[in-house]
Order: sequence, then C-alpha cells, then structure tokens
Amino acid sequence: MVSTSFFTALDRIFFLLRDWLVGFLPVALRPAAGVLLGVIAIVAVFPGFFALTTVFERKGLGRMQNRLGPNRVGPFGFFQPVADGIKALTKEDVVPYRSDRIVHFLAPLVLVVTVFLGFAVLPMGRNMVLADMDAGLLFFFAMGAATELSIFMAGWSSHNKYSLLGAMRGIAQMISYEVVLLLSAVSVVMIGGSLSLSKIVEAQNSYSGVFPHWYIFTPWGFAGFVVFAIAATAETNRSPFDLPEGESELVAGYHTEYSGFKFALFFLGEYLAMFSISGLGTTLFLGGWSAPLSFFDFVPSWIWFFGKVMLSIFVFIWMRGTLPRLRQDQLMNFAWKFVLPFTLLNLFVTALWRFLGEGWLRWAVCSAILVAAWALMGRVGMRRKHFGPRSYRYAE
Amino acid sequence: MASSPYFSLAVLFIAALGFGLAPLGLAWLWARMFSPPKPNATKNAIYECGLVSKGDAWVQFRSGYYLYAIIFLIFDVEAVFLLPFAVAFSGLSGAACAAMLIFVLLLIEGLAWAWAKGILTWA
Amino acid sequence: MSSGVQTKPEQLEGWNRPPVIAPEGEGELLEVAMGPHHPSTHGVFRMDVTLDGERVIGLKPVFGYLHRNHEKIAEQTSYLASMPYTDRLDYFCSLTNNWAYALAVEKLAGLDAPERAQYIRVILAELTRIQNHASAVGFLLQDMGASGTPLMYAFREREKILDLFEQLTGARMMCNFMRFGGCRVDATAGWLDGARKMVAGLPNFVDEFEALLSTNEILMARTQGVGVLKPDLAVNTGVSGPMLRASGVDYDLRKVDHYGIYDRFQFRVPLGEHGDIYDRYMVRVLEMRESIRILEQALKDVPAGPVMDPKAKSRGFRPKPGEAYGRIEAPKGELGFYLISDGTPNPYRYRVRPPSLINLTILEDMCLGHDVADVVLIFGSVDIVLGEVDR
Amino acid sequence: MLGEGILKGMAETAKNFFGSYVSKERLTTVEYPEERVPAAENARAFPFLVYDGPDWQAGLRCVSCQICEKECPPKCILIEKSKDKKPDYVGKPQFYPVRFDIDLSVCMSCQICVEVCPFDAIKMNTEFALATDDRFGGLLFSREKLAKSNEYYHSIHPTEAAEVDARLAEEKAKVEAKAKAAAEAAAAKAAVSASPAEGGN
Amino acid sequence: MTTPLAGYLLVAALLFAIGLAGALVRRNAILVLIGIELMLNAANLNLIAFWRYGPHPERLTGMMFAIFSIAVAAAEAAVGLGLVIAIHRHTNTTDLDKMNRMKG
Amino acid sequence: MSPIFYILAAVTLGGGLAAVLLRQLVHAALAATVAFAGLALLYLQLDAQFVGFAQVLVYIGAVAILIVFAILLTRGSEVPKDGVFSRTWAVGLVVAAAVFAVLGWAVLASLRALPLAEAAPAATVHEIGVALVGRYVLPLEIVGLLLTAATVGAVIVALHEKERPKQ
Amino acid sequence: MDEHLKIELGKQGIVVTTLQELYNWGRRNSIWPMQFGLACCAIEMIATTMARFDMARFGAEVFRPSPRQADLMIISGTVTKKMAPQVVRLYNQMAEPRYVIAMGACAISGGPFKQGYNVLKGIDRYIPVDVHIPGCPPRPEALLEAFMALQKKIDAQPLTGAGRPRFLDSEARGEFPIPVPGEHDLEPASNRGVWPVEIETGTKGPRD
Amino acid sequence: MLKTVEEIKAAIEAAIPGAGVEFVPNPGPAAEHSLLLRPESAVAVAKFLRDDAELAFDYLSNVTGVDWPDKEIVEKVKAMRITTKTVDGVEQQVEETVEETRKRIEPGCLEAVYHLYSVAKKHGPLVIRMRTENRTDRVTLPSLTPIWRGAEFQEREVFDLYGIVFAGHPDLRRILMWEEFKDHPMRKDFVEPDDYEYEPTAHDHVLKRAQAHPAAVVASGSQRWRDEGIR
Ligand code: SF4
Ligand code: SF4
Ligand code: SF4
Repeated sequence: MVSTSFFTALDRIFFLLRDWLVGFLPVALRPAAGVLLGVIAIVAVFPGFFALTTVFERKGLGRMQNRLGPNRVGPFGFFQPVADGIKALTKEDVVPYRSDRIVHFLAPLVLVVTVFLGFAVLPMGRNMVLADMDAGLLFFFAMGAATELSIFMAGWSSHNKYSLLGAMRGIAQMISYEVVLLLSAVSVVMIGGSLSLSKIVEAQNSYSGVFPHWYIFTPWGFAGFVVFAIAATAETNRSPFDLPEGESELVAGYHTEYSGFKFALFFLGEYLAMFSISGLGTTLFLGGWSAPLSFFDFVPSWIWFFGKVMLSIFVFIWMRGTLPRLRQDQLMNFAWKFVLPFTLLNLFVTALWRFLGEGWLRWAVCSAILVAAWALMGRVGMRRKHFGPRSYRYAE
Repeated sequence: MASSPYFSLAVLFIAALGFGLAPLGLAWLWARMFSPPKPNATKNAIYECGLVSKGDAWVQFRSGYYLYAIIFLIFDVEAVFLLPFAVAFSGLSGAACAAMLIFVLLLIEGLAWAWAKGILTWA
Repeated sequence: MSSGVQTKPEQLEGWNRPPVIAPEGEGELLEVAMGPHHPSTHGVFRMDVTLDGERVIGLKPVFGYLHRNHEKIAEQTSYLASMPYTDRLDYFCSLTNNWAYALAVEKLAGLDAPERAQYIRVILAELTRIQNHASAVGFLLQDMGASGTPLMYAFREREKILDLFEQLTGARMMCNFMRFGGCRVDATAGWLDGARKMVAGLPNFVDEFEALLSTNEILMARTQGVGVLKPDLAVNTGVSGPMLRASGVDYDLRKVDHYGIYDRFQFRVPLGEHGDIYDRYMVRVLEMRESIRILEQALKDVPAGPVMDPKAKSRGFRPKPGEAYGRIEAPKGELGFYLISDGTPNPYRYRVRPPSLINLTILEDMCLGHDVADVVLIFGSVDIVLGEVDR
Repeated sequence: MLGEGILKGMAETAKNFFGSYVSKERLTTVEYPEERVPAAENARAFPFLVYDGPDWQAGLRCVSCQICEKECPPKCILIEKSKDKKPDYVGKPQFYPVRFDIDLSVCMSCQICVEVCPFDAIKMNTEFALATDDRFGGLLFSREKLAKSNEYYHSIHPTEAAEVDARLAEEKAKVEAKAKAAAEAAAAKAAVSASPAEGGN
Repeated sequence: MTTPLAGYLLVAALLFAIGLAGALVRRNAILVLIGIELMLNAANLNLIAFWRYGPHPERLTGMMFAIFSIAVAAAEAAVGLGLVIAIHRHTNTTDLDKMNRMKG
Repeated sequence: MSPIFYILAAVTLGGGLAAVLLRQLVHAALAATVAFAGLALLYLQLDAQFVGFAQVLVYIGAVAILIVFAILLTRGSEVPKDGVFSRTWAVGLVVAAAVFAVLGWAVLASLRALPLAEAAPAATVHEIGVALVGRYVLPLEIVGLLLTAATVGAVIVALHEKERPKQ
Repeated sequence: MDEHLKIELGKQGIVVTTLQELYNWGRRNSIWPMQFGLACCAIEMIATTMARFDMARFGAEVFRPSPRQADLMIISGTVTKKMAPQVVRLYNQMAEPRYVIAMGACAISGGPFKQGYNVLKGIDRYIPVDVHIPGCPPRPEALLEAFMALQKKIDAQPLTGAGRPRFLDSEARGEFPIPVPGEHDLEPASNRGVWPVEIETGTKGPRD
Repeated sequence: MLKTVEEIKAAIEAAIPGAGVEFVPNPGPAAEHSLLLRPESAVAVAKFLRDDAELAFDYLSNVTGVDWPDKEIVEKVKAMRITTKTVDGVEQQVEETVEETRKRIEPGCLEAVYHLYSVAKKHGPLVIRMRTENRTDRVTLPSLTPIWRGAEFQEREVFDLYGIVFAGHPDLRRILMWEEFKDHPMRKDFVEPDDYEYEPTAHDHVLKRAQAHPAAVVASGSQRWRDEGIR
C-alpha cells in the first residue's frame, strides 16, 4: 500500500529528516547530533509559531471586532512579526538608573529558558519527544514554577511601583492556579498510571468503535479539563486573568520598564508558555497526538498535535476577545474557594471512577456528583457575593 | 552520554539561553554601531504616569501574600506525595488508597481551617 | 479677612466629607499617581491614590490638565462664536451641548425655535445620547480589560450615527449645528429616511450588546455592589444624569423641565436600585432603548416648516441686559449654561455647569475601601469627558 | 449555572468572527487609501475662497469686508484690504484682498466664516489630507492656495453651489434689472429732461 | 577522593558548612533561615548519595527520607519565615542583633 | 568523577556562598535559588530523578517564593547601613570551619568501610508511589499531620491580629 | 585611492544600504503608538483604531501604555500648560527611535484655544514634531494619511551620514528640557533648540 | 408649585429673623430673579432653604463667580461754592452753584451665584448670590459646601479663577490651574501671559495684550535657558 507507507513516512518525516542529516556524521557523533537537531527544531519551530500566532491573534481579534487586522506588511500581513522583530532589535534599551541592572537583565532570560525547557517533555507526535522521562510531568511543573521567579525578578528589579505590584499580583495568581493545575493533572495520572507524558498519550490512543478514549470524554476528565483550562489561562496571564499586566491599573505590569528586545522576550515567553501549557492540556486530556476518530489514524500524528494546540490557542484568543478581566480578590477567591475544592472533589471522583468499575453506573454517578457540585458551588458563591441578573423599574 | 535524557535537556538549556542572548547581543551590537543609546536623567527615571516618581517602590507588602504562599507551599508538597501515589494508583489496594485518603483529608482539613479563618479571603 | 463669616469646619455635616478609612494591615501605604498619562483615565485626569495593599484608603482627584479657558474665551467673543466651542466641551455630545447653549441664549434673549427645528433637535439629541451611552459602556468595559470588543461594537454603531451627523451638519464630531432660535440647516427628506433606517437597526445592536455583556458573570462580579452611591448623598452632591438615576432618584430633566418638545413623546425613565456600577451600566443600556423609542416617535412625525426663528439673527446679536440659566438633560447629566448679558455683543459672564465635573465630586466616597482595579471602573462608570470637566 | 453568561458572550463574538467572512455588516473596515467612504455632501474641512471665471485673481468673490476675520472664533484669518477697487461680478467696484491668509493649523473648521460672509466668497472644502511635516510652510494658506474655482465648488457641494449660483444670479438679475431700470429711467429722464418739472425720484 | 560518593559527601559537607556560616554570621533573620535551608539541603544530598551508592538502593530508604525531608524543610521554612514576619511586625526589624538588644 | 559533577558542585557551592555573602537580600535569595537548582541537578546526577524535580518544584517554585515574599513583607530589599554581618561573625566562621573539618574527616575516614553499589538503581515513580503507601505509610501520615500543623502554625504566626476578619 | 579599498568600501556601502532598507522597513511597519490621548482629537484617534478605519492594518494597533515600549506619540488634543511638562517628560522617557505626530489644531498651534492662558501654543515649542495634521478634529482618514506620511519620512531617513536622523547621531542630545510651571506661565515659554522662532518673526509684521 | 422669589424671601425672613435677604431683580426675559444673602447669615439661610419642607431645595445645581470690577463713575455734580467776588467794588462772599465733574471709583466686588433646585419637589431654580466687600483683600464668603456637597469642586473653581475665599470649605485649593500659579484668570482685569512670540497670523490685539503682562519680565528672565538651547 503506497498510501499507507507514504503516510507513515509523513508521520515519521522528522525522524527521516534527522537520520538523513545525521547520516553525514561519524557514528560516534550521531546521537548527540540527533539531539541537537531536535533541540534546534524546538528552538526554531516554536518562536516561528509564536510569530504566526501573533499575526493570527491580531487578525482573529480583528475579525471578532468587525475589522481586518494587520494585512499590509508582506502578503496578508504575515511579515508583521518580522517588522516588529526588527523594530524591537533596533530599539533603544532603556534601563532605569535606579533599577537593579543585573536582575533586570536576567529576568527575561530566565523566563525564556524555563519556558523552553518545558517543551522537552511534550510528545509532539508519535515518539516525538525530546526527553522522555519517567517524571516528565513533574519536570514540566517544576519548570513552570520557575517562571514565577522570573516575573518577580522583572517586577522587583524595575524599581517601579506598577511593576512590583504587577509582579506580586502575578505571583499570587500563578501560585494559586498552579496548585489547581497540578491537582487536575493528578486525576489524569491516576488513570493513566504514569508521569511520562508519552505514556499518558499512549493510554488514550485507543478507540471504541471510531471514538477515541480521550480523558476529556469521561466525566472526571471533562471536569478536569475545564479546571485545567481555567488554571492554564491564569498561569499564562491571559485574559480574563491578565491582571499582572492589567493595563487599566498597572500600565504594563511587571514589564512596564522593559523596552526593546527584552520586552520582546517577555512577550515571547508569554506566548511560549501558552503553547507549552496548551500542549500539556492536549497531552493530558485531548489525547495528545492521537487522531480524534480512528479512521483518521493515517494523518501524521504531529499534525494532530499541532492542530489541537492551535485550536486551544484559538480559544485563548477567543476568550481574550470576549471577556473582561477579573479583579484580584475575585481571582484569588475563585481559585481557592471554587476551583481548588472542585479539583479536590474531582480527585475523589476519579478514584470513584476506578472503584466503581466498568459500566454505566460510574458514568451516572460521577457526572451527577460533578454537575451537582459545580452548580451548587456556583449558586452558593454567587449568592454569597450577592450578584446575579437584575430587573429594573421605570418611572413614567 | 547522549542517550541520557538530561543530555538533551542540557542542550535545550544552552540553546534556549542562546536564543535569549543572541538577539540581545545583536541589539547591543546594533546600538554600538549605529544607534547610540541616549540615557539621561529623565529617560532613565522611573516611569510614573508622566509625573516625577514619588516615594520608594520597594515598599513593604501585606502579609496576605505570605499566607497564600504558605498554603501554596503545603499543596505543592502534597502534590509531590500525590503524584507517585497516582502513578501507582491503578494497582493499589483499597487500604493503600485509604491511607492516601487520610493524608489528603488531613491537608484538606488544613485548607478548611484556613477557609474558616477567612484567610482565603483576599483583602 | 472679612468679618462675619461664621462657618466653622465643625459645622460640617456627616456626608460632607468622605469617611476616613484607617489602614488595616501592617503593610506600608503606597501612594500611586494614576494619571495624567494613564491607560485607563479617560484623558488627562489624575488621581492620587493612597493604597493599603491594594485597597484604596485615600483618593484625590487632580484636575486642570485640560483646562482650555473656554469661559474666558467665550467672554471675549460674540455669542455666536462660542457655539463651536461648546462642541468641544463634551466632545462626544456636541449636539446636546449646542442645544444647551442655544437654550440658554434663547432664554436670555426671549427667542424660541420653530416646530421643525425642535424635532430635529430631539432627533439629534437622542442619537447623541445613544452613541454616548454606547461608547461610555464600551470604555467601561475597556477599563475592565475586555480588549476592545464592546468598544468596537459601540464605535461601529457610533460611526453610523456620526455618518448621519456628518451628512446633516458637515462634521462628525464638532457639529456646530444649532443656532439661537433654530438650527443652521434643514434636514432633507433623504436624511430623515436614512435616520429612520439607521434607527430601525439600533434595537438589534442593543440586543447584541446585552447578549455580549449583561449576564456575563465576570461583569456582574466586577460591577455589582461596587461603587455604591446612596440616593440622598447623590442628590446632595449635585450628581445628575444616568448616575443619579442609577441610584434610584427619578430626576430626568426631559420630564422635569419640559424643555423642547419632550412632553410629546412616550418614554420611561429607567431607575436603578443599588446605585452601583452595574446599575449605572444597565441604566445606560435601558436609556438607549428608551431613546430609540423617542427617535421612532420623533422621526414619524417631523412637521414641515422653517428651522430658524425669523426674529433671530446670527450676526450683531445683542441680548438685553439680564441673566439666564438654561439646562438640558445631556447624556452625562445636567448640562447648564449660565449667561449674564450686559447688552454688548459679548456675554458678560458665561459659565458652563459641567455634569462631568460635578458627578466626580463623589468619586472619592465611592472608591474608598475598594480595590485599585475598582477605582478605574468606578471612574469609568461616572462617564466623564475631560473637555467638560476642565473646560 | 456559573458560566452561562460567559458562554453567551462567547457565542456573540463567535457570531461576529464567522460573520465577518460573509457579511459586510460584520466587517465594517474601509481600507482607507484604496477605498474611501464617500464624502457627505455637507462635509467640511477647511475654508477656501471661491472665484468665478478662469482667473483666480480677477475672479475672487471676496470683497475684503473683513467680517469673517472678525467673526472667526480662533482668529485665524488675516486679511489685508486693497487700496484700489475692482469691479465684482455685478460690476460694482469693490475692494479685494491683497492678502488673505488662513492659518489651517489654527482653523477649527467651524464654518462660521462661511456663515457670516455676505458675499458667498468663502466656502468649506472637503479636502482633509493635509498632513505635513512643515508647520509654517505647509499649513499657512495664502490667497493662491485658498482660491478654488466655482466649478470645483460645484464638484464638492453640488446642491449648495447650485443654490448659491441661483442666488447670485438672482441678485445679479435684480441688480441688472435695477440698473436697466435706472438706465431706462435715466434715458427717460434724458428724454424728458426738457421738462424740468418731472423727475427727482 | 576516588569514589564518587566521597565527592558528593564532601560537597554536602561544604554546603553544610556554608549554610552554618551563613546562619551564624549574618544578621538578617531571613538570611539565617536561608542558611538553615542550605544545611538541610546538604543533609538531603547526603541522603540521596548514600541511597545511590549505599548497600540497599532498592529499598529506597534514602530517597524516601529525602522526600520526607524536603517536605519537612518546606514546612520549617514556612513557619520560620512566618516567625520572622511576626517578629518584624512587633520590633520592626529583621536584624537579629537588634532583636536581641530589644529583648534584653 | 565526571567534569559535570564538578560544574554542578561549583554551581551549588557558588550559589550557597553567594547567598551567604551578598549584601542585598533579594540577591542572596536568588543566589540561594541557584544553589537549590544546583542541588537538584546533583540529585539528577545521582539518578534520583523524582527527588530532583521535586526539589525544583518545592524549593524554587515554593520556598524561594516564600522567601521573596518574606523579604518584601519585611522591607528587606533595602541594604541596612550598619553592615550585614553579625558582630560575632568571626566566631560563626570558626564554628563553621570546625564543623566542616570534622565532617570532612568523617567522610574521608568512614568511606573505606562502606561497601558501594555502582549500578544505578532503578527508582521509578511507580516504585516510590508503592513504597509511599506501603512501607512508608506511617511517615506519610505523620508528614501529613506535620504539614497541616505547619499550615496552621505558620498562618497563625504570620497572621496580623487586625487582619483577622471577624467571623 | 586604490582599487581594492574602493571595492571594499563599495561592499560596505551595499551592506549599509541593505541594512538601512531593512531597518527602515522594520520600523516603518511596526510603529506602536503610545496609549495617550489628550482631548477631543483622542476620540478620533480611537475611532481610527476602530473597525471602520482600522489602523491595525498598518500594524499599528498595538497601543502600548508604557512609553518604554512605544514608538510613536500621537499628541491628540490640546496640550495645556499644566500638561505640557508631563508630555515632555513622557516624550523623554520613550526609547529611541521615537516619533511624534501632532494631531489637530490644538496640538499644532493651540488651535481654537490658542488665546487661552492655560493653553500651550503648539507642542513643537518643546519637542520636535514629525508630522502635523491640521483639522479640528482631523478625520480618522487624515490620521491614517499622517501615518503614511510618517512612514514615508522614515523610509527616507539614511542610516549613516550627515542626513541621518537625530536619534542615530551620537552628538545630538536625547533629552528635551522639561518646562516648570511658574507663577504666571510656563518657564521657559519655549525651547529654542526645537522652536526656531527667529526665522519667522518679522516677516509678517503687525498690520496697522 | 414653587413660590415666587418674593414669597421665598418673606419665608426666609419669617424663619430667620435678621437674615437681611435682598431681592435682586433680573431685567431680562428669563426673569430669574435672585436673592442676595448676607455672608453672616448665608449658611443659616441655605440650611433653611434645603431643609424647609415646602421649599426643599436639596439640589445645588450650579455655583459660579462673577467679577464686577471697580467702576470709574464720572458724574456731574452741582455744588454750592463760596467765592469772593467784587460786586460794586466791594469784595463780597457770594454763594453760587457751579457744575463740576467728579470722578468716583465705585468699588467692585466678586459675586458668587448659586442655582438651587429641588429634586424632591421637582421645582426650581432659585438663584441666590453673595457678594464680597471688595475685590482685593476682603474677599471671604462662607462656603455652602457644608450644606450642599455639590458645591465642593465648584467653589474650589471659583476660588481658583476668581479668588473668592470660601470660609469653611473643607479643601480649598486651586483646582484647574497649577499650585504655583498666582493670578485669578477669570477676573476681568487679568492680563494673559506673554507667549504669543510668533503667530503666523498675528493679530495685534493679542500681541498687545500679551506684552502688557507683568510676566513679560519673567519670560525674558528665562533667557538663560533659551541661550543654552539644546542640540
Ligand atoms: S472655519 Fe472657523 S476657524 Fe476656520 S477660518 Fe472659518 S471661521 Fe475661522
Ligand atoms: S470672505 Fe467674505 S466675509 Fe471674508 S472678507 Fe471676504 S467677503 Fe468678507
Ligand atoms: S484640535 Fe479641535 S478637536 Fe482637536 S483637541 Fe483641539 S479643539 Fe479638540
């Protein structure tokens, strides 16, 4: 079958490419060179992806707002990020006299490096993972934790009130949602049985009929995904959780005093974090690189992975185009008083899911518990904060 | 050596560092060659809405932040225990799970206590 | 100093000063200037905010960054020459400003506008109100961080209204349209048709807007119970317009003063109950709906006739000595003009009663005890325009 | 349930997103330099001086009465009256401006000069794209730059220009009629000048 | 220093000494706590090294101890820093010398 | 002993030394973070992957943040004018040096007695998980109790009286 | 001059030219305005970014609130004397290269309010302005027009040599003195370095 | 319905004996007559106006200042004068009436005008005004901010632009102009600062006004800064 082998080849295209390139080298160097190529691919692909995303975001937002968005620079405006990059490169680098120069310089680097490291454990296709580690998921979270430090460094070193306030907000927010992120991933690990992300994908890569066994299609998985999505948005400081950069109060938040390419690095870091967390969400709940329907299996796995990531990016953009921003206290209360308890509950539900065994019973029980909990907690929360729709009276 | 996963991590680390440093170096070079930086007292002062910045930004913050950090720390540690448990979960007996349940419930109790104390209310 | 002045600070009544809030936490107080260049202040406005953590315990508005000496200039030129300057007071609502000024001069000189001119005035004023409220809500949401979408929708509609303005008056924003005793030019039949068509599409827009926002949990959480203004305090502070009505006070000059021909139209005055930001938002949205009703009625039966009082003349206009205070219900509140004539071609005293400035009097009270982020919203919900605040 | 309102809002933006590909209503951008919104007939940007006939200097309607200068709210018109007179469109000798400057960097586009001019000599242009990096050279418009032909006026404000033309024609006709009547009367007078008892009206 | 274990142990000992010096030498209470954390970490390093090169790696004893130790150290840091903050609230200083002076 | 070990040791010790020596508290905290990171890498070098990452997660992700918050909460980012070292610093140094001497001697002296495993033991997360609820279940519960107690204790200590909302 | 050197120089010239082109292309197409509005004109500026006119098409919708990250200051509206020091300070705090568009009569000359005691008669008294847009307010299209004029201006700027813009010149000072509010007026009333008054005075004497 | 201004005056006088309210007619077509309050009793009267159940002027709409500069009044006066005249060779003291012109400066004043409405009763306006004794040193009036908070910013504005000092105002600072500013620009005799160095369309009255300003001296004082220039 020509077509099958063609698609298999396509699926493995990167490996074939790597092997071909590495083939020119002496055998002793080959593994190292292979790794190097993989790294280069990551370091090249994701920033490129970032550039594209900025264009798509600006255009997509434009479309939501009844306008076109950038379309003049290069074909369809796709050179816009290039121009932005050149501009950022040649822009003067202002470092306030009172700032802490070294930390000010290191902060964007720390951000970019830690975010890049997170990509190492993401399986971006069948066997396409740079470092398949036994504790991959933990590694990912460990790297995510380090980004908080870079935000603190940026905010503190700028010696600017808005920056520091923004950084403090950012850290408070990120640590709150990081707990949620971790715990919602624990559910998946409980069923998937591994911290290795490629194993987790493998576990989901099977089908009943044509339908895949993605975790999002289980009650606990769906709930986990919703919580994960909320927490991921907060982790990456995207709207409606973009408080650290809350333009309406804090000017530009922790990077107020950054200019030139250092600012661009923050921008890059933020987007890369968005990609990596989307990738993680995809891996944990959306079956990673596996095809959505069994007969789509022939499509190369990496296409599915990137497709799913793109989809989640679109949702990020979509939310940004729609939602206003929360307030700090609401954000914190939401994290600790709604999302976290719900996630903990989800842990128990996941355990229940295992102990109830196969059958419709576990579907019914688990869904009922989760829906009831969501509705009840939402209702109670809204009641306690006294908000809800209102009706109005008129004077003639 | 190259087969170790850490090797690829190290390479990635270096590459990422290079990725961050290279444009900064390029920008520095550009500034050296063509576009001289022009620092001056106003430009390099702290930005504050177009006014002269008053007071110190490094002020003392409120302990609310710290309280959240404590609870976060505890949950972080909890996750460190939960994750290996979760990995082993599918093969574990009910009793083992119960042991973990107790552990988790203990921490939840801490959370509930904090909630009741009103610490989880951001002021 | 002068004798006989007896007021002592201790005579101040309870509501005349904002409550004093003591810092709670052990954190240091942070003094932050928000403005004059600040992404969320609507123009060049500054608030010196004292923060205890993120809680506001002191707020001093600082004005004057856009003080353009409108009154002084007006006292040095003719009555007519001030008309284009009124456009630039509240630059969202040049037509209602025109009307208020024309009304005051008409009162001063004993003129009246003909029937058709009155209808055109009502149509323009209500269109102005719709675009103002839509933009105000859009800006409010912008402050809330909604990355522009509601504002874009508001401006999409606003552009349509501005097109109408431009076709009639020649300018998008600075219309300079009304004259003492009428309007400068007449509306053609084609224009009225265009206006009818435009108005027919407006309810859809308001529906869309409401679907986008009104029941959004984040919006509700951010706005309900924030920046509450009690009705008695609101009245004492001279607050007017949608803000006053959001506090539940039924005071709409269109109903109270019976100016123009508003008596002929059926419309209701929406009232809030809580006086918080959400009520201010909703009152504006509901007022848009009522304005659409007025527009539908007014556009249905515009009478034929002249648009200028034949007695009125634009050049060499010298009202008899005397004074007059004319006010209308502008989109932002009570806009008044107080004029003293000494019989010369220039007004002796020309004073604008700016609703924006006076509505801000209570800003500090509303903000105290809230979060910094709320300050921005409360400020946005007052709906001010700096051109009017500082004049 | 918590989240309903958010989903409703999301649906709204999604509608607009997809709508922008199919409906003009939802994609309102006018790509400016290539596409333009048709100018409204009444649109006004800056004033210009109307002249009749081919020669702008001879045909300027402005009689240098300086009313507009006085009435212009920000005082951005500067007129210097000529010493001599020249005939206007009806043949009446009038002063003309030897200097007529409008500082467009000050002009507030208020149209008051147009309103007060009794001679329909100054009108509003619709040209707005005057961005320049030269504040003094580029924005201080003198007579030469301000003068635009009546045809141009017709091309930008057809209705209004037609009205003005009609009014002027009417006036001219009136004046001519009057002149004719006067001439006739004079002729008649001359004819009957033999009898001194009559005339003197 | 032929065995790798010795290297690790020496590093741990050195780190321990540095931490100890920090704890003893610095005036700022927070830094003293950092010093203590370093000492605990040095101990952890010992645990892991002994686990890795010790006689019964399959029993995981050292490793498990290290994990528990991390947890305990974290808790210690939380409480310790909390104490520093509390003392700072009363004495308005984090300087141990000053604190002592104020007390006695 | 691979060169990597030396690099990591240098990073760790350098970070630790900097943490102790730097004047600016925030710098010291950041240096301590470097030391923590170096330690985590040493753990990885020792084939303790899980512990290494847990170290990063807990120390860099949480403890460092805690320290930083504590610094900002106590106005610690200003450098005190009257010196950063204790008046008894010499004594401290001597004690530390003495301790190091003893430890170093102990290490070198005792090593000879130890039988050493050279092969890397496999300690997968799974095994750790099993052990956690198996052999080490008692310590686990105790740690749970301890953590809860620590939460309560730390919160009570750090909580400001006035900030305690009335219930 | 020997051949070799000439070729070498020629090569360098080419390099510089391509660099210059790239540089100008980049900054021309990525002009991020500062989020900064002063008065009525600001509304038209906002309208320019809105759906109908959509400045985003030129890649200029990224309004940055911080002057560090912005390239273009659109002075949209009346600069009062109370505001002028802040405007100058903000301009000073922007990172080079920075451009200024004076939008509207007020920003150019004080416009309708130029007779006011608190209105600055043109921001170019204190900072150099790249493009002036007359109008009150200028139509959004006029702002787009000015934007394109600015792009053209950028395109014409050489990277080296005598004609290079101020910010590429290491001799030129980057700081513009900030006026201080005095008892009656701003002091000083203008910055002679950017406001070349002498050339113009006297050419138009007061009338009699 | 609202009482006439005269009736209100009577009501005030009945309620507050010795209030000394004066009726000021308005000759224009608007016929919004006003009441002139004496500074001593103004606060009491204002309180009465607000709290009286029938009047209930709970809403202070507008506060403004008016400047009435000193007027030079030229009048012809008939005066008796004793002159010595020689009548019939005898010097006599004779009284005779002569006309002479006299100039007299009528001191001006600053006036604060308040427009009151009632939200509760939906009536108004009632205009009340207060006058200072002169324009220079005795410019204090009582603040009505304690009665209507709506006056807070407006009184500050009047203070800023006219220089009326409102005693009892909680926060009387300049509101529109900067703190260092010295003049009160809305007064009729305010001379604008000299900053019309060059205008493309120079209008001499503007230039003249500018040059007459005392600040012209200040401007030349900044010569040093000018010479330094930049670049
Ligand atoms: S349009 Fe207005 S500002 Fe412009 S010249 Fe005419 S009168 Fe003057
Ligand atoms: S334009 Fe008209 S008003 Fe002005 S001077 Fe000429 S004729 Fe007179
Ligand atoms: S130029 Fe006109 S529209 Fe622009 S700020 Fe000035 S007055 Fe307002």
